Amino acid sequence: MSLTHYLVLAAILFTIGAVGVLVRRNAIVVFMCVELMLNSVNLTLVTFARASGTVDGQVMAFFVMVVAAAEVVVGLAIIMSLFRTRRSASVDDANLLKY
Amino acid sequence: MTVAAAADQPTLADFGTDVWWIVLIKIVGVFVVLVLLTLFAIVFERKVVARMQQRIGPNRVGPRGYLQSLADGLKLAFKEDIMPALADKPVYFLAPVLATVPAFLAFSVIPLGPVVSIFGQQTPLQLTDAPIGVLVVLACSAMGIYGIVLGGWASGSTYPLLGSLRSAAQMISYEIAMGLSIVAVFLYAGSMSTSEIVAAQADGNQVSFFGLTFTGPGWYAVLLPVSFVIYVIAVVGETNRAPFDLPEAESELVGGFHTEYSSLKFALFFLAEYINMVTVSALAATLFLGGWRAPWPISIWDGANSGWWPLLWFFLKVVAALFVFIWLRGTLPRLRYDQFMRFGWKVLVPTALVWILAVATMRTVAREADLSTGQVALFVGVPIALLVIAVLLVVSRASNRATRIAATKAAAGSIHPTEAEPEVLPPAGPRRRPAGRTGPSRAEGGFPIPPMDLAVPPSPRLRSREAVAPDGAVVGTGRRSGAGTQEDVDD
Amino acid sequence: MSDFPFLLAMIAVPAVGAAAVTALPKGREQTARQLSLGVSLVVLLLAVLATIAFDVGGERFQLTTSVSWIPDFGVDFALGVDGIALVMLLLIGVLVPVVVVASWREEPTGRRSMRAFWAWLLLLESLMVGVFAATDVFLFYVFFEAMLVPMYFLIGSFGGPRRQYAAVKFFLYSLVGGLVMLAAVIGLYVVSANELGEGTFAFDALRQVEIDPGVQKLLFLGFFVAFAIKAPLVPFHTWLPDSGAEAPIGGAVLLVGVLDKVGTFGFIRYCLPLFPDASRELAPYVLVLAVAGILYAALLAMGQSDMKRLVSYTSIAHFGFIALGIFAFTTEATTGAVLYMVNHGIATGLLFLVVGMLIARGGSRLVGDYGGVAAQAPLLAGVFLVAGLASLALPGTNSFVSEFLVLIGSFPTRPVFTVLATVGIVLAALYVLLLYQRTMHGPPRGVLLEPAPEAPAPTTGGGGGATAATATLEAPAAAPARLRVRDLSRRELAVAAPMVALVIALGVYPQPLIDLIEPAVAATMSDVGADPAGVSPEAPVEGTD
Amino acid sequence: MLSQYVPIVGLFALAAAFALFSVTVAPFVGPHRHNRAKLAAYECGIEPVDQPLTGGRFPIKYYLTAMIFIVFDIEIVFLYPWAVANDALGVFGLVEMVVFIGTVFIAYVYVWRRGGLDWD
Amino acid sequence: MIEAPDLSLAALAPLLFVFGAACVGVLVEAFAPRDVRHPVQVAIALVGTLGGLVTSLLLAGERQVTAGGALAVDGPAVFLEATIAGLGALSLLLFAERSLDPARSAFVAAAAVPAGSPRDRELMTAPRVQTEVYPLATFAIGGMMLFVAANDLLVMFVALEVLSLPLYLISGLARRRRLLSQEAAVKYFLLGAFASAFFLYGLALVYGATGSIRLSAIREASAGEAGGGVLLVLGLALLVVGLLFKASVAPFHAWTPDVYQGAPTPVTAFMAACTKVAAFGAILRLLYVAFGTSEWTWRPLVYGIAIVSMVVGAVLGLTQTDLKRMLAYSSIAHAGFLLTGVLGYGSGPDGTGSGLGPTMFYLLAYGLTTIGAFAVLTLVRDGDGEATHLSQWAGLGRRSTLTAAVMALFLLALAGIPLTSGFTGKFAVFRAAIDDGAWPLVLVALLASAVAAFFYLRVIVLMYFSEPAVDGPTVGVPGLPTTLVLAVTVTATVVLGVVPGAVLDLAEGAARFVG
Repeated sequence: MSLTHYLVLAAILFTIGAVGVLVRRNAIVVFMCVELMLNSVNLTLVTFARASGTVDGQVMAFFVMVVAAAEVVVGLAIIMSLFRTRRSASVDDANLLKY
Repeated sequence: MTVAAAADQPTLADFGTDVWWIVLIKIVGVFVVLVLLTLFAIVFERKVVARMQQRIGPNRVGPRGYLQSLADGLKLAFKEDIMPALADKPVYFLAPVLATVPAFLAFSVIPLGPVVSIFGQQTPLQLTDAPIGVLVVLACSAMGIYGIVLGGWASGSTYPLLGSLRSAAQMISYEIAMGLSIVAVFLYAGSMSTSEIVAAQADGNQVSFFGLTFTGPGWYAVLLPVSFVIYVIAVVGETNRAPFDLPEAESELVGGFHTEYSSLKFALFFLAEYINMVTVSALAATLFLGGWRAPWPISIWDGANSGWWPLLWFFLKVVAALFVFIWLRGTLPRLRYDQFMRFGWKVLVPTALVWILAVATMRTVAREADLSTGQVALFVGVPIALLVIAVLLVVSRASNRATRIAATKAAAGSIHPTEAEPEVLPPAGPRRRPAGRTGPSRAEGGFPIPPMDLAVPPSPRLRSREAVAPDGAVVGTGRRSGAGTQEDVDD
Repeated sequence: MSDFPFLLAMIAVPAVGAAAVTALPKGREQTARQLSLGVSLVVLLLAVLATIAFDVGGERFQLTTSVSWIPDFGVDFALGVDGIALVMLLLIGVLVPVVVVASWREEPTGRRSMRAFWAWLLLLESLMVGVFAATDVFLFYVFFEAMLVPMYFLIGSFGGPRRQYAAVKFFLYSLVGGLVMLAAVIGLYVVSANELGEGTFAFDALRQVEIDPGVQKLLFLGFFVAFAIKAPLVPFHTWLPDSGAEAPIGGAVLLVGVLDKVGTFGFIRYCLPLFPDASRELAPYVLVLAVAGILYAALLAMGQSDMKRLVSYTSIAHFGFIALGIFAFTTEATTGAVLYMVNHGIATGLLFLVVGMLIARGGSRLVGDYGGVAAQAPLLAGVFLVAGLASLALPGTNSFVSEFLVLIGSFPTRPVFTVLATVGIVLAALYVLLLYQRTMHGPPRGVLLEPAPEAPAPTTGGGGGATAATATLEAPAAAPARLRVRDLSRRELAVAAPMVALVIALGVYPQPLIDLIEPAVAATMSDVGADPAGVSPEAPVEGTD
Repeated sequence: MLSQYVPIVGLFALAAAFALFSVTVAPFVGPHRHNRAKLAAYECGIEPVDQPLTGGRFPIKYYLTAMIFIVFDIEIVFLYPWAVANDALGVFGLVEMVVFIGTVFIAYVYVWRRGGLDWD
Repeated sequence: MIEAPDLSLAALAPLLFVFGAACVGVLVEAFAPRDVRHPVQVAIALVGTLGGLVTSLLLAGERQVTAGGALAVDGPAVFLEATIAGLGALSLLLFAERSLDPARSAFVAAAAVPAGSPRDRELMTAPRVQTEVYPLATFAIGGMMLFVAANDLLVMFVALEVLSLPLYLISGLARRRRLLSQEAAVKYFLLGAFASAFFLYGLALVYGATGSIRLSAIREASAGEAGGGVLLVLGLALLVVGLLFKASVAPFHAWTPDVYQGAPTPVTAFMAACTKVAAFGAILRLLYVAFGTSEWTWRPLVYGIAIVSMVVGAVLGLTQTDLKRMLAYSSIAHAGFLLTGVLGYGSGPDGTGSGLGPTMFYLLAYGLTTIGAFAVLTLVRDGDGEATHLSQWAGLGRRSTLTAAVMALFLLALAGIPLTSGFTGKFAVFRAAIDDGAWPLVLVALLASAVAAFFYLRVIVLMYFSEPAVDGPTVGVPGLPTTLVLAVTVTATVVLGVVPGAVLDLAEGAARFVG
């Protein structure tokens, strides 16, 4: 398997995540799609690091993981607070803010 | 590293080069070792605990009862396999697999011995190793949590769910402490490869203590005692073993996450737990107890660390560690959940962090300032220790402040030490003991008794079926007729 | 004496006055009025002194003050006047005190304090002075835009019933124009930076810049649109009737008398000298707009039933004349146009004031609600007549001189347009005289009648074309009522008298103004490269239309 | 390049085969004595209530613990490479790590004081 | 032995100050008793931000790359750091206002209590206040300051998250209309995370294309082979998308109105001012430093987006009936104007562009004005909290002349009327754009300004020329913090409009990137 395959896989994952964010309605699922996007980035980074023979990309992947974790903490807290009030995590139910 | 590694000490380059049949042999070997060790551990546990409790233990099946666990396993295979109606079928089905497989995998990087010759092939006694070997263990043990959580969740029942939640919370909590405890080992070994860590412990440690120079043991259990203690405590929690076996606390949760499992599925969970136990014991041996290398008095003998002998030392160490597990189970009562979590988060984690910093500081200072170990210990270690003690003192006082204040107040009689229960329900009728009667009641006397006129709220289902009693009083369960209130009136 | 920074003082004094008025405690309405009058008189005094200090034969820009303002943009706070600007300053100096006195008894709508009115008025004066005195294009633009704010509040807070609409319309029209001009201003800067090496906004420096004809046309259009909106040329004029009608009388006078002059002033000061090629090339189109404005506005004026709207439309027609004079590119015509700017300020200002006095009495802006006022209030009628005649440029009034100069000056170069424009004069006579006749003569009508106890209330809100005929039919029904028109009070006389005096004086002896204006115009004409030869300004004043 | 991981895959295959075989074969080996009670969720003899917890609320404490775990797990992610490379990093590495752990410690103290680590 | 990277503590002082204050704030939160926490937290946050402001001012003229090349301490960084710190301090003052709301604070007392529960109603009027917002906001400010100084994409990304995460949280902490606020937070979070994923993917692609994430290295790599190929351009586009989202530039603006409306007004002020500064700081650095040599790749993109943003902001702003939403659309339009300045990328070989100074000035001016505008919004209240519906503002000039006058000033500044800071800023960026030949863009911008002016004017019309509603809102008497904010912003709006020379000089002098 050449490195290109990894890149293509990462791109596909990224696209799946992006499409998921746009079409899914459950906030948690949307959020998981975002995480999928972040992880596809990790894959890309590691692949490029491999290609260039440096460890920079892998270090970056570390940072991305950290940030993703921080995002999880904050994001789940926010979604949770809404869920506890509304008993629903659907984005469609969050409809107070409109034009 | 200045390890004068023996010729048969494997290096990282030795791995991944085996011919396929050697690999196959090793794979099967590891598998068999784990299964056998499990069978042994179960019966060993029963016997040791029995001894501790002045019993004999299993003694019927096989010689001196040593085949008891094999018999149990076979029996389980022929039990009825039940799939609860509310279960999430695929997950319920796969959860035991998910728990078992990582347990096996974790053992793959444990070094069992030096380079030996198998059918003429020079190969290390270790399935494989990688620069990040220990991470494989950690990753696999973390994966095992999924099996437990999913198993509990997929059962569609209350107790397993609670058990799995507890188990998840507990395992991740203690994983932190475990993960932190081995940082110091990496710091000293300069590597995360298990075989290199073993190699790093090979030589005695040159310690010069104010002019006196002597060679101490190379075991990290000695060099890094705090890490070792934390590791031991943490892995007991990590493997859900007594006294930390809260996910399967019989008295609270029936069987915990595997309440709804039976037959071979249950057996797999059981297997996974014991394999995990073996794995962490083996890891303890590897990281802290010198791995497969012979302990001190034996190591004087030159041949002790070559050939197939180390396998013996290794398994002795593992069994010793297993004995500690069992010992703990036999002696210590189960902790309450809050105590357990508090211990993990508030004691193990900060201690580990401070310890890491202390070790790193000492090491760096020693290297940079070219000081001897003793000087470093005096100039750096002592102040740090004092600081840590002071901080711990302050923190513990601060954290108990509210309690102390409450205690003082309670002593002064101004408040009740515990908050009064909010009155949920009106009393069902006139009190059993009219206020006018003199003399202390038993309830006011000394020991607590349950209130005699306890009224339990009706369950929602009951309420939907029958009307509430006409006088508005709440109907107690179990006494659905008017007899209860009648009785009260009579008194 | 000429070292004294007159222009700066003329900007600063009213600004400080505005701040002082704002700072007055609540309820000191009288003090606020007196303060405003005092400040505006000081400005008038300064304007007169500045005129005295101005050397007619001297440099083009005098009384200059220049301080570096925003060095990064190459902007200087540069003030200076030529003859054209100076007469405009004089006009401001005269009109503002008059307006203050005229607004003396202005009642605030709602609970609003009148102090705001005085403050806005003074601030407006300050900014208007700034617009005419600026010799830095950026500074000019800043004053140009900033001027909108006080006017906006004057209209919006103190105007008539549809003031919100009018204020927003006024603001948006001006703002759009201003923004287009901003693009051109920036463009000018960039062009100058390319040409001179360092960007500048100084008018004198910019005049030297050779601009590529294509770019010139674009920049010209940028400026032109803004000015055409300001000095309403026909397709851009629709805001003025609304604003003029809804603004309080004082605001309307300043709006039409001074504010809109900024547009025509801008033509002369900026469009012609900075973009001479484009000006020459595009002049025919502008002239079409100008003449169309003269005729179209005059026709519309005749159809108006609202007096203030009517006066606003007359202004649009007059602005057509001014534009005609400017874009004829002869010294006479342009001098006439500048003179027209002053005269129109006085004449139309007076007309607005008189109409305001009438409205103050009757409470209605409709022509059809008035009639036979002259019998009860001869002074008012007299002033009205003077104002009306000045507006239609009867010989002997000030407007005549300027209108005549414009026509004489433009005829040699633009005979067709000039002939067409003269038709406008006839129409002007029609609408002014009709207005006068309907309101001042004939039987008493409309709101000026005290309703008889048993008679139905008179209809005040008659639609657009309440004609004299229907009004006369109603008159007998209200026969027992008597008129309640007061004649001019002393305050109103104080307002009208100086204006009437100016109308007459400038009609008879405009020479000093012409002397002031002509050199500046000549300089502009040489900038634009037009043929400076033409009929001399001392042309015999004879013949009427 | 990843040959040292191949044995792990082999072990995985073996372990997975064993586990899957076990769970698959179990229903066929054992007896089948159908009984509705066996299929009900275990509730210590009380009639089970429908799914009291799944789909409902869990104690917020579990969530908090998970969050704190993530924070510390991340800390460990950085500690491991640092520990391995500590000798090469010198004093600078130590200082960096003191700052890092100190920062995490601030968060830790905060969580502690605000009751995030208390179970009741 | 690995070499320790060079680290100039002096150059990092502003960052250290702010982050230090945030950490101290966290500790205070942990140890100080509840009743003294609020004043202490406010003091610490203010000391931190003002310290950041002062230290960054002291750094003026610094030009160096430090922290192993990860941070650039140059003119733009220092100028924008100072701007963010100053604006942040003002926002924190708004946070600290306690005398306006009968509930004593704009922030919910306990965020964990579900909205609408009995406990929530009980806490609504309790004197308890949320104090965690101060450390959170300070962290966000620190992240923003890091964002504008980041000289490498990874640091930029980390800073992006450091600034975003606290913002997600505090935008969900409104004391009143909690559901609305929580909803805003969820939307902001999901879309924000989405955008940062894009940024990240862009980072990865750029890394793949150039082998480095250091901006200067990217510049060299992209200069080398005719722009660097598809990967680089794609990466650039994704990076820019991520940043434009933060800057709330249409068509990446979907979150802006919702979040601006739902978040507590002080937070909205904070976001509108500081986030915009930070995001544009990063955009400028990215485009000028990393992609300065491959200008052709981003110019058309930015050109088009600027137009879209101005048009969307101006046109949709017309239809709004809520003041906060209206200001949100105004901010979208302003983002378009700012992009006009970004396009004025000039000739300088070392990243100096004629658009840099003006854009920075615009950011400062806009930030001050918008904070002021939102501060006024917090003053106008009815029984439900802030009265932000347009109809409720009718006749406000009668109820409180001063409030209405201040608001009118801010609106005029937003509309870009001369003698206000808004005009100076607009003039500066438009000049830069025209200088660079972007004529049509500036014309569109001018038209958009005119359209936008309409909705600002509508508010003024309502305030001054309409009759007050019978049961209209009351105008609260601001406490010291809000008064201070209003005083500063009003002064700045006027001063930057009348005598902007000094600040323009500062911005112009700072407009030189390093690296």
